[in-house]
Amino acid sequence: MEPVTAAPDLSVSLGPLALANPVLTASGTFGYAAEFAQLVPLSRLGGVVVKGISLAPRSGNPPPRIVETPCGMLNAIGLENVGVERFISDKMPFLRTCGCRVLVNILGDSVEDYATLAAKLTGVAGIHGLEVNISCPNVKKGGVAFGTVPEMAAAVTRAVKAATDLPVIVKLSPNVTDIVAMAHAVATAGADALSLINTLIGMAIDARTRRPKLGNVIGGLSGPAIKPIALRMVWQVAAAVDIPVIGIGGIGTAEDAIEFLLAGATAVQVGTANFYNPAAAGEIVAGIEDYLRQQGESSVRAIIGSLRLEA
Amino acid sequence: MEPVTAAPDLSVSLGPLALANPVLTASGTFGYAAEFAQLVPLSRLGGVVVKGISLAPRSGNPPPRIVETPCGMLNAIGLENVGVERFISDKMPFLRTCGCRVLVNILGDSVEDYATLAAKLTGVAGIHGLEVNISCPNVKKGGVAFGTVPEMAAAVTRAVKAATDLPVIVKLSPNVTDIVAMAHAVATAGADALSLINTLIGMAIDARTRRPKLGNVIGGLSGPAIKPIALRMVWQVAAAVDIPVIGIGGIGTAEDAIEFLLAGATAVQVGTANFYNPAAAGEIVAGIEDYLRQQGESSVRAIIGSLRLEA
Amino acid sequence: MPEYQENSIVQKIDRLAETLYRLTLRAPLIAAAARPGQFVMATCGPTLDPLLRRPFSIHRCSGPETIQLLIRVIGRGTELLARCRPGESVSLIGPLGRGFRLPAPTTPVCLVGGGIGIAPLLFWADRLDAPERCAVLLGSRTGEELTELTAAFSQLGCRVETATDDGSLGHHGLVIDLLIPHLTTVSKVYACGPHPMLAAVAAACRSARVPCEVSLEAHMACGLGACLGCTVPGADGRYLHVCKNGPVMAAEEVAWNR
Amino acid sequence: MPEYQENSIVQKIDRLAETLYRLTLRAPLIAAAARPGQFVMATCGPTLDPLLRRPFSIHRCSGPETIQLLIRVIGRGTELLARCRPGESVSLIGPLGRGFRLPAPTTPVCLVGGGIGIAPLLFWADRLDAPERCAVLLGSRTGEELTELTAAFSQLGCRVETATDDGSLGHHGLVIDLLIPHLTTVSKVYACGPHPMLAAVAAACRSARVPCEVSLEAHMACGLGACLGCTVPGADGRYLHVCKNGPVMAAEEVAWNR
Ligand SMILES: Cc1cc2nc3c(=O)[nH]c(=O)nc-3n(C[C@H](O)[C@H](O)[C@H](O)COP(=O)(O)OP(=O)(O)OC[C@H]3O[C@@H](n4cnc5c(N)ncnc54)[C@H](O)[C@@H]3O)c2cc1C
Ligand SMILES: Cc1cc2nc3c(=O)[nH]c(=O)nc-3n(C[C@H](O)[C@H](O)[C@H](O)COP(=O)(O)OP(=O)(O)OC[C@H]3O[C@@H](n4cnc5c(N)ncnc54)[C@H](O)[C@@H]3O)c2cc1C
Ligand SMILES: Cc1cc2nc3c(=O)[nH]c(=O)nc-3n(C[C@H](O)[C@H](O)[C@H](O)COP(=O)(O)O)c2cc1C
Ligand SMILES: Cc1cc2nc3c(=O)[nH]c(=O)nc-3n(C[C@H](O)[C@H](O)[C@H](O)COP(=O)(O)O)c2cc1C
Ligand code: FES
Ligand code: FES
Repeated sequence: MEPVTAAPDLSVSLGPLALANPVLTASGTFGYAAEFAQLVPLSRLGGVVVKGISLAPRSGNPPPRIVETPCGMLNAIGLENVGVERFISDKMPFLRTCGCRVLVNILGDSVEDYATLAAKLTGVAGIHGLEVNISCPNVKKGGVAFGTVPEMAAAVTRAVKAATDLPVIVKLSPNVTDIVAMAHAVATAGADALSLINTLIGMAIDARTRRPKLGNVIGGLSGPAIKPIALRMVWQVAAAVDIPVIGIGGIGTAEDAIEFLLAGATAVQVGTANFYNPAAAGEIVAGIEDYLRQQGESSVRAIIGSLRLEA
Repeated sequence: MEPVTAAPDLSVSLGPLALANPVLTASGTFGYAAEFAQLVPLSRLGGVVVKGISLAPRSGNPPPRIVETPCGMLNAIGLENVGVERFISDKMPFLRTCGCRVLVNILGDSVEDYATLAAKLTGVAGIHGLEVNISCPNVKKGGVAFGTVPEMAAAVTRAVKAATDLPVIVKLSPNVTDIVAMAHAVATAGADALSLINTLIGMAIDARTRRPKLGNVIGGLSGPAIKPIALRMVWQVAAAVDIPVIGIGGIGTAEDAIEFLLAGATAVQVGTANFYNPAAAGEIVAGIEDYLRQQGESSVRAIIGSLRLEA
Repeated sequence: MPEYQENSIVQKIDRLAETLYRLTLRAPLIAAAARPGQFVMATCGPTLDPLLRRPFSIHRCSGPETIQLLIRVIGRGTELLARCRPGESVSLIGPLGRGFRLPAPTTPVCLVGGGIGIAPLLFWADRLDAPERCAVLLGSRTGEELTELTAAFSQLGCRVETATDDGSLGHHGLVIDLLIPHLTTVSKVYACGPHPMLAAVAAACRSARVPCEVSLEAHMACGLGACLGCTVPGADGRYLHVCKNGPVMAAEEVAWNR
Repeated sequence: MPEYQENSIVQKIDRLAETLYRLTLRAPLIAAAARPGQFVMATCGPTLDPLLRRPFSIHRCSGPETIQLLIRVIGRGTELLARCRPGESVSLIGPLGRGFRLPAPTTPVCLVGGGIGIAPLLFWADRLDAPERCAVLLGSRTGEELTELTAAFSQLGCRVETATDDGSLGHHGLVIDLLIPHLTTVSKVYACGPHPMLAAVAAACRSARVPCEVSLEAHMACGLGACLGCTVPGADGRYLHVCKNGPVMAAEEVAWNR
């Protein structure tokens, strides 16, 4: 393979949504983008996914909300957010100026909540797509998470699709026996793309005080620790569905991101890495470009799913 | 709380199986104990669980079989083992001398395999219990892992219980939506105790060669990275079943082990830590003793499940 | 306010006491922008474990291009930082958060520091227009920890009083005991230290109707207001985020009883 | 054979070339028990990342209580080791595995080392009864890497020949080229280096009917025969485990074509 001298083409499409490059920031780890504006050249990113938004504002869980774990962290933020009205009035003005795609992560307690949210966000200038967080409990079904039952996940997907003409990405929970079954259900229900994975449920205890380290007792595990699990799930799902997949989980370097692209992801999201290295997402864009040159590829699309399994 | 001066009582019972202390070594990470004999005072351990044994010898997966990941490792050993006959003739003689409890981890392709194995091991001098690894594929059911379907797990448990009068511990797979449902099924089927967790399914890719890093493409994730997930599952299961639970997953220090005991585990197993620190299991026994003194407890049984949830 | 991700270079590391270190770092961008009470998020080691940055107050801007951190070794991250050697680099993000707000000109103020909470107060004393108006009350377990710090405040012209748990230096007891007599004369109190100390200071100031600012701690993932992890309960029933609403807050903003 | 988990103390660290370091470690138990061809499992850093120990051949027992490792920096673990400073400790497990087996007395032998594979050969040459009977053939990318090592073998009385990829020292080409002429005279060949080099050496020895021992590499978790991770395909269709069946094996035990 010859080194290529022209700048490689980094653009990808998530169904109807075109991205300048495949690197997004993950919901809940990048605030509403303004928080990182001084540290990250936002216009160089493929896009940002904002913190999960609900209909009403939520104040979230009692502290402590954050615990470090080996190569990872647990969070039990409890979906604190400003609510959809204030999101549109207070946060969108900055987001419209940030020069990259803006995806809004939405969450609800019921199928109707999701649909209402989708409708409210549709037509708001500067929003390029919705990401549906189905890791939340369905209060009408005894608190079982939408993302653990294929029918419930499909119902949310259908409701959101019916309520909006924006591209709809459904974000899968990894806390399931069969991630492929979840992906199938959601794809069949009309999702334009999938993103995975959300956090794994974990826990930490303070031996000295004998108390949970999180106010909420359990929380979501993220960071490099979960990368091998995320990569496996993305590989399984990308092989099984026809819609694009966004890989998420422990991505902190270009090499990490490339692993996900090779496994079949069309794009990636950088989450926890934004905390320990705000420069990560930008470094990943540059690193993918370098990799493509080294590998003699003129487009990032050429490496998507190009994992070699033959001996 | 007053510091206690008499040596705290470390003994625990896994149903019918009494242990001098709650620290075991995990299957597949301690060979047949002889491999560690020069580095670890075996008689100081609560017990050892030997590498998973099948009816016929197995040669395992093609290399590479091991990949390091952030604070963890993936293994795709492929259940290489000497088979039950050679295990009894070649490995048991040393195991009988090691001065601690010996548990044999068994695995099969069918319910019958498990039962046959249990029968063959019953009555062999020096074996104190069986640990049933149900993370293996059921070849009669299209390769779905026994440990992901409650009915299949229950069937294996019943068959093993019927074939032996040894204590039967069933080892749960974490790759499920509802670990409590699995635990219930297995407890109801007659298991004397549960151990959890086995490895999480993961994957790693070499970006340069675009190949999987494991010969088997996917493998099992273990080590400190998975500790928060394991602890959460142990806490959920210990609260839900009446039989003793053995906590496994990323335990490398006394503090880690104590977190599991507080969450409700009656004993723990040390796995991957044996590789990076062979002294770990011994250090954990000593560390639990120190902790009990500091906390003014005269018995380790006093701290099991003593997590404080009230504010 | 400007924020930077800057690779600082360790210039010096002094061990002030058993578990207390002072790190001098060349970090020109952060040094130029820093204001007293602000903090940095520092990477503690070269690998992914420990994963998260650690928050540290800016102890001093010791030159136009250098900052100092005062570090108490309590766990893995601070242990790794204490092993740094000159020439090595430490990635910093900063300056972050809201710092101390100026008191009325020329009125007497009290700075109250407990343990490692003394860290941000030196920078504040340094920048206050008239250090002579500062009574600096420092509390600590033992006198050893206070020797160098007392000297630094005295050099600035502050009046320093000390309290130690073991009575090895100054008052044998709590720093709050030193504060009470001052409350009739000072126009403002600035406090940083363990939560129970801050609660006591806040209560005393409230009774005496003296305005009080406190610098709080919380576990942080980002330091930027993005993760929403660093919550403390606010007096109005809402949650405050230490990294954005603070770390320095008016004592009455905080719900002390919860 | 005895095995120890020993906290060794770094005595010296020499940089021999751009990415090549020699670590001298005080490890009395391991030094006393070590035999040429054996290896140690070393912890690379103070935290859980990197998690696993790294295998390194024992390069030399440089005194009764010290061993040396020759370390090529290729990744995170070796990078951390290269940053060690005298006085720091490195946890070792060893001596591990099967070493080189003695040749017939007084017959001439060849030691063939490529790149970092040279590491175990110095210890072997050191312990061979008559070093004069040793022809040591060393290959490397550049001459810089070989200067110190050549000198060490020469000092022992071995005849050294070198080959470099860039022709900067000795033969411009592969070390296997140096071996061919010796195959008519030597009674045994000992080789350590990259897999393709070993395959070529094994093939040449097989043709010439010269017995050959090779030291292999595989990713290892335990080094103790417990994890079953360090597999290479054996000639008999079964898997060999490098840490127990090797690292030194007879060339004919290995399935070279797979
Ligand atoms: C705004 C602010 C300013 C601070 N200024 C200083 C200072 O100037 N000097 C100093 O020595 N310390 C300061 N601290 C406390 C310091 O951040 C902790 O001591 C440090 O994070 C402990 O890290 P560790 O890895 O050694 O401990 P570990 O206990 O191993 O840390 C585990 C996790 O808990 C977090 N953590 C533990 N203790 C604290 C704490 N008290 N506050 C916040 N997070 C904590 C760590 O950041 C890490 O994520 C400050 C904290 C805050 C929030
Ligand atoms: C028996 C034996 C003896 C060895 N002797 C030496 C020696 O004397 N000097 C020396 O410099 N190197 C030697 N090696 C190779 C050395 O172990 C690796 O270079 C080292 O593990 C790389 O670690 P890293 O973290 O820098 O690299 P990384 O690539 O970051 O390591 C990632 C993982 O891959 C493993 N790995 C990477 N390369 C190798 C390899 N070639 N062999 C085995 N595992 C590998 C690491 O152990 C680790 O688990 C030997 C290997 C074996 C098996
Ligand atoms: C502090 C925090 C908050 C998060 N909030 C959300 C959220 O609001 N909605 C959502 O879908 N995912 C949320 N996530 C999950 C991340 O978007 C991402 O899926 C997960 O962290 C795995 O990626 P990572 O390992 O790169 O962090 C959150 C993660 C963290 C760490
Ligand atoms: C190399 C390796 C081999 C293993 N082999 C087995 C096995 O044969 N049977 C089994 O039930 N579990 C096996 N396990 C799983 C462990 O017993 C343990 O459940 C898992 O590693 C989690 O614990 P840890 O994080 O402490 O390693 C193996 C794990 C490793 C790392
Ligand atoms: S630390 Fe992330 S919001 Fe404050
Ligand atoms: S490295 Fe574990 S068996 Fe060889």
